[in-house]
Amino acid sequence: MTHPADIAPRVPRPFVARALAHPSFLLGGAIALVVAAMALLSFVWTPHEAGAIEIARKLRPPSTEHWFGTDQFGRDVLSMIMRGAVTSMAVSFVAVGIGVGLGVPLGLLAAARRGVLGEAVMRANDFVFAFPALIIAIMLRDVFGPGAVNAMVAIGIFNVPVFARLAYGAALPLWTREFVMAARVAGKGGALITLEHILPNMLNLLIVQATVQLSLGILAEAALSYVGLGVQPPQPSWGRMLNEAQTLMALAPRLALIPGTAIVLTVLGLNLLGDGLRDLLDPRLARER
Amino acid sequence: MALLDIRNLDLNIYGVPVLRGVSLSIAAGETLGLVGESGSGKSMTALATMQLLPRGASARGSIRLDGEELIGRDERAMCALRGRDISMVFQEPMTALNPLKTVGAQVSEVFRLHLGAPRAECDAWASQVLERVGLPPARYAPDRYPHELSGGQRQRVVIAMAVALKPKLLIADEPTTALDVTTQAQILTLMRALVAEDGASLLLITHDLAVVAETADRVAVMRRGEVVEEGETAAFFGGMTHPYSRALLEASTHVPQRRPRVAPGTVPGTAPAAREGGPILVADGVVREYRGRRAGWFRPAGCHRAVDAVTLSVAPGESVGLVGESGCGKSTLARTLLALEAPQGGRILFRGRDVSSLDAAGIARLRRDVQVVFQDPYGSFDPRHKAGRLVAEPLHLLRGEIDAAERDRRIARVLSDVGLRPEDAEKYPHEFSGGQRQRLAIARALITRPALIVLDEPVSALDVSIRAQVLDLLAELQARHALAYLFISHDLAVVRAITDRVLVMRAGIIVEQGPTAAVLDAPQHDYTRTLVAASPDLARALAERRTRAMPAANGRSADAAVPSA
Amino acid sequence: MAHRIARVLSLALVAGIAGFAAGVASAAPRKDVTLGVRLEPPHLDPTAGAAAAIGEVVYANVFEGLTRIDRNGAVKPALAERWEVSPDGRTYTFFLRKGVKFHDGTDFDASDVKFTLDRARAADSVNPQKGLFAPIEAVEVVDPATVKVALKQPTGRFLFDMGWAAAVIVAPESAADNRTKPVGTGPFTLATWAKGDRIELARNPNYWGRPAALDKATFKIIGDPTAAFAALMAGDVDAFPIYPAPENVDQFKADPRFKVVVGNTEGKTILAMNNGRAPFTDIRVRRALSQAVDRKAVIDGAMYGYGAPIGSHFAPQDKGYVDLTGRYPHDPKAAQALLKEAGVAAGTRLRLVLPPPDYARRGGEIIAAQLRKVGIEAELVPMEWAQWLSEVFKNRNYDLTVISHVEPLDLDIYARESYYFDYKNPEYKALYDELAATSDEGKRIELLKKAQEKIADDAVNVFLFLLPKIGIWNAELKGLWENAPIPVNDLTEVRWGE
Amino acid sequence: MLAYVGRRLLSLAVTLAIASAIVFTVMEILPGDPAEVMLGTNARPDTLAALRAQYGLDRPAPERYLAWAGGLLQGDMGLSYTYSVPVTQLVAERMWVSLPLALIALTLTTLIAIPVGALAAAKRNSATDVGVMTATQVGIAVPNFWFAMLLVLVFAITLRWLPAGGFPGWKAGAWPALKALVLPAVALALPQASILARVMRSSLLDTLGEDYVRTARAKGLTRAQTVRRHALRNALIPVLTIMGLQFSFLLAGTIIIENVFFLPGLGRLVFQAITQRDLIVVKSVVMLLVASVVVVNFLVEVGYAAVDPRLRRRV
Repeated sequence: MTHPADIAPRVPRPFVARALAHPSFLLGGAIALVVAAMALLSFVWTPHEAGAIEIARKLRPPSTEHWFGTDQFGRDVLSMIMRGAVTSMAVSFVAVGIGVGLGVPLGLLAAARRGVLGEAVMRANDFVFAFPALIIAIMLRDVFGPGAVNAMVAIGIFNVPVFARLAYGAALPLWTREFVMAARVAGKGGALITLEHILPNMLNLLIVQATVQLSLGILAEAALSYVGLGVQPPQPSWGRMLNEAQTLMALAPRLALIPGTAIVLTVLGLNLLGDGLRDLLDPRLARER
Repeated sequence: MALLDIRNLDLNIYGVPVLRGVSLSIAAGETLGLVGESGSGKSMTALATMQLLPRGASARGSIRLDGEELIGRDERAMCALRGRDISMVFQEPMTALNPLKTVGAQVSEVFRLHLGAPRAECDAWASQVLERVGLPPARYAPDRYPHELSGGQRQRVVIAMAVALKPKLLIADEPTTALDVTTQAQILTLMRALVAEDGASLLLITHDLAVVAETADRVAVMRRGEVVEEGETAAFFGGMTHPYSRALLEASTHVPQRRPRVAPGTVPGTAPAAREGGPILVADGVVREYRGRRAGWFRPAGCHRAVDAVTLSVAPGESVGLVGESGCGKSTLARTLLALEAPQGGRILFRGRDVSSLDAAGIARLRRDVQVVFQDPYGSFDPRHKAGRLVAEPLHLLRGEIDAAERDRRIARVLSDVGLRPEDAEKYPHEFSGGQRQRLAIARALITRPALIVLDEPVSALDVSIRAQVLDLLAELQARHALAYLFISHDLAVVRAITDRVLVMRAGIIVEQGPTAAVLDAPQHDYTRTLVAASPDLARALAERRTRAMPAANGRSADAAVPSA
Repeated sequence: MAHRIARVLSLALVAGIAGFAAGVASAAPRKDVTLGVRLEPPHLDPTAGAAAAIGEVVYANVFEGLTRIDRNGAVKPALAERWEVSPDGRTYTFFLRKGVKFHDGTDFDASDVKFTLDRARAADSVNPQKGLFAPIEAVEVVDPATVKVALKQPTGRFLFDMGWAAAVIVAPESAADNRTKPVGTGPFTLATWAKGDRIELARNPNYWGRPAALDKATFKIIGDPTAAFAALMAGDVDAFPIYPAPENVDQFKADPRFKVVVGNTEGKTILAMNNGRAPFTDIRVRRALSQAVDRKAVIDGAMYGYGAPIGSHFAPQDKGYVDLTGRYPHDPKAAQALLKEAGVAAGTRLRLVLPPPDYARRGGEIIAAQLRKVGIEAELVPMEWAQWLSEVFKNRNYDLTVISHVEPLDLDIYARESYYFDYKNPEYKALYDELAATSDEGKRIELLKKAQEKIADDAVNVFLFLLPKIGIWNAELKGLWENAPIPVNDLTEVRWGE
Repeated sequence: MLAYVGRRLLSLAVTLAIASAIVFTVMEILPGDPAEVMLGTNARPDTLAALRAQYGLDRPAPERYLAWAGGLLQGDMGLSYTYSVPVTQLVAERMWVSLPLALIALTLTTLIAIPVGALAAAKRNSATDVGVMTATQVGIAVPNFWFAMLLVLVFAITLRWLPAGGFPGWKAGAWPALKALVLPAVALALPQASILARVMRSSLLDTLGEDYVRTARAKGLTRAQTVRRHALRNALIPVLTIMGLQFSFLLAGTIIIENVFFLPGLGRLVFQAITQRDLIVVKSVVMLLVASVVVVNFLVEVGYAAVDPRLRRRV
């Protein structure tokens, strides 16, 4: 049948114009920007010294001096939240970096070579998937000691198969496309074709997935820190703030509510951003898969 | 009074006008052929009649069935009408059936829905209808799933659902376009017989004038959302008035001007490659197999032989056609000949040398001399690169030999060769129309100045008018550059128009070959005969039309194809 | 917003409490009790595992020793009715109670005592406190009701040691299965153990002594402080004798349904320094740290003010205590000066290893902040027990750690060779050896004082506070221990209010 | 079909064999000694050695691996160091918490997600749809442990309707046991349900765009009938895939949630076992978890065949 798309004149509006009219992209982008700005600002300024312990002013309710109050050690919660954003973002970004850096080449290789190698790469990925992530993280902690690097590695490891699968899944149909065939007829080899045609055509997909993984990374970092596997004090972390707030739930629920809300908002923002990007970045290839 | 009466139908989709003042009518028992190229609004007219318009559509005007207005009709009432009074057959039989329900159940559902009869009774009726469309339950159990049937059989199931309740109006939207020619003929015959039996009206939507000439009582031509011409079939073909109709007819019967084939090496001014004597490419008993799934742990996997001991050769300047229905192995053979896949048996010789023994430089030489044009004008370009870069891609084979200036010169030259402007090099593929893209694809194939171009269904995806232009271009280029073509197609008319020699392929085997005119005019092999007979042919259809009474229904034999999977 | 939620919440709590109080009707005294415990014992054999959780369930309830330690930390007779010590202090003769039966019906006699002591001393012994039995030279069964124990040298605290959970008497018939099916002589027997949830004890009808007032006692394992809070508030548990979250104590104090008893333990919480490793080989550095740490802030921050400050490795309630808390007053400036003098550069990085308990994790964070003020960057390294034991305790691979020493009267650890804080001082060793060989009470006290002062002088560790025993229980419940000289839940005297 | 199942089973076995080797090796590297944990700070070297000998920890690693792996094959998971009971018994006890929890959570997830997703798809772009999409977007962003804390705050501490943690055991009666599982199951289910509802919605939307849906409409089925009779089952196929994947997330989630609620389940068992260096328990339970993920994914694949006749013959 004739698709409406064939009838409607295709006049792609400029990206910026479409982006500015996309509500979830705008909202998501705004939230992500606020969090990022907060994180950056915390390097030069926080309302109080982040993580500075002063027992005498512990558990103060919110006031003009401490907007979000103070915690059980008298630390300013707002400053901790601001600096915690740095931790969340840093861990998540590096973890996604690990996933992209290792996973995408693996997936591309598997798709370019197929056969035994491709099969082996994909099997290895399934294998990582089957392991309970948290247990791996605990063991990593016990072998290497807890800390930000560990959290990055632990989350990164589980990003590898995600990106490998994505790259493989996206590359495979691309390899059967006629323009790839044409490139082969033009005498180009697997590596060159991957670089010139396969990778650029899955870039949007990767960007969208990276945004999603970024938000998952923030959740994962929070979870790891919550069970004591993430970054260590005095480096503030939203997840650890939740952990510390747990016994104070009856006394000062705000200590649990504030960092939790920060996590939810950040993740929500990134997810909205990802959804928006999915819509905005050329969706043709994604649909054709 | 007309059974279906469409008056001044305007249709907008998200504010974009799609139909403008369309007026059509179909009398009871009449068949109306609705013709037009893609995007002309044929399908939307049909969907408007069914009141199954896509999201964002708004219709104005009037559509009356038996005098009753359909536009703005209550959805519940429309549901009662659909499938009982009007029904529809769609283009793509492979996806038109629910994969998770048996065909029997899907046909039976029509009865259950509209008659509310008990299941057993409906199932029995369903069996009867399936028998009527040529799927006798004894041979094609109704508890089969769609994937167990071939495309033609599936289309029969869709037709069974459509005619189950003997509707007053049957709408068929390109019902045979997705089918092979032989099946296409059977399905058309079946549909003609069914509407004749039931005295139903038929709205047949197609892009193929030959089909219309064979089937329709009256013809309407649509273009850009408007009906440009309408008339009784014979009169229509006799004296079209609208220039567009005429152009359409011209394009449908178009035969490009070709210079007579010349012996290799005798034409002055041809490319040097053409003078080297001997065939450019030879396939010698080529076998290409795909491993099937293993049947068991200890049994070897079954093999599917896509190409079975095929021998052919292409001489310089020659135009060879390769004809066959979908799945016969044409494209696999093409990929093997292009050295994109290695044959499991036999040899491929490039200028006398076995391709498997070629070194990298030899392969590069082969690629320079043998280029390719694919079917899909949308899929054969990386959407992220500009036309210039895309066209120049094969120059990768000449790296080190030519400089940037030469590269730009060549891009400009091939672009103008194929009728585009050198400035078009700065555009992206989506800025070109389908026909222009196919020109780009040809330009890309030309840029290394090859001796042979493999054309894999190069015009199948194009509308008739564009198709004619591209065929003209191919003929002209062949003459100008002394190119050899290996022209792969399922369309006999196209092959007849552009090739000197033709090979007919079926299930991996070449069943017949010879000079094109000889093979197509006097086929020797049964299969070729079937193929030729089944191919829609406007001239023949018009001739038959004059002498034909309504034929008896002979659609009771199911098509020969074996179930897939 | 958070503030308002907190207010709403506390209103809700008050309302709930009122409702609860109204619902409680007075009836005949209950015969059962449910105690909350934080940790589940890995198994129930105190002679084969060090976990305090084992003793918290079975000591004095299921298993009994020759002697027992009472709620004040004093040695009392148990299975040994009385004893005689030879004048040279090397032979102990225990006169056993008669008519005592194990839970499985077998008789208790001298051979069981010999079996128990020999088993704990044997080469393949897995007794966590094997050291307690090291002084024993021989065990001799005189008659079924008399056992003579010969020691290699006089051991002042032998009777006390025999009162530990690891020294309870077991029977040869059942010893191997005690981990899952404990068979002792105590007033309670094990009824059920729903792993991960609770352990139920039932009254032993054949008990030799005064029968327990309770028919049934349930130890409910509630690891989460929040759940502990909720369980107490909801009345799911009658008592939490060792309540894990000092932050909630004020809420219980304000509630008349509960009795909050803050007692003491023997848990001397210290910031241990690796004396064998630079910069702590230098006494000035150790003293600087002692001055850099603000004990009060640590107690306020980590323990919400509960916990008595200590100035040496000695619990204030124990005989011979000297208050040395003023020895190194909090003075960051002085500390900084001392560090400078010792050549410790500002910004020196040290590893502060923290085992899992809250006091360590919280205290460590506060201490790190205090050290930062005097120019020492303490990197916090949290560890699970397993790692702490091998990294810190065994391999001494650490700079600083926060830990609580819960064994009573354990000044001996400062005299041990290559103990984890690696304190090597021949003077102290001589002092301790003298103390160990002394039985005279007055002399002992004098020596104890000297030892405490010596440790404090040398600033072996930074002495922080005594771990409090925060007990919270139903105001009607009587007889639970207020202090914890050893970590146990003795139920023999527990009953519901008269 | 049988051959396919056989082949898959073989690869499943290979996967598990490799997994066992990895798990064992990781355990070997893990610092810390179970005997030290058991015997504490006053333990003497000879006591530790005796305990290690009792556990067989003094034997060489390959021998221990073979003994352990061989035992696993016969269904013998060894004897827990800390608890001194067979690991199988521990696992069996804990399973009665974890499995019901996972099943309740999965049921909740499905019961919420499928209708909600279907509703949103059927009423595409309506206020309902927008509401569902917003709610699920938030649901995905909520960390389940935080949600668990909030549930405790509201339902356990403030309202006191449900326990804040712990598990009374099934012997205490089905109702108290279920009550203890309600909050953890809800905490686990919410984020998963959000994801699944979105998958369901987009899958159903995709399906509704299929040609056969149009065919069904042309037959005279109403929109609702089309969704019910034709689209729903087709849309469930991708949903099934996601549910298979979610099972492993659910397992991971169970570990955290069991620790938040102090439920004596498998997750908590393995968590404690790691800290106590009860390595035999860790090894065996991790293997069990890996196996269950692998097996569930296998079952999901076989499940496709049940839903989709196209795969029945081919697989």
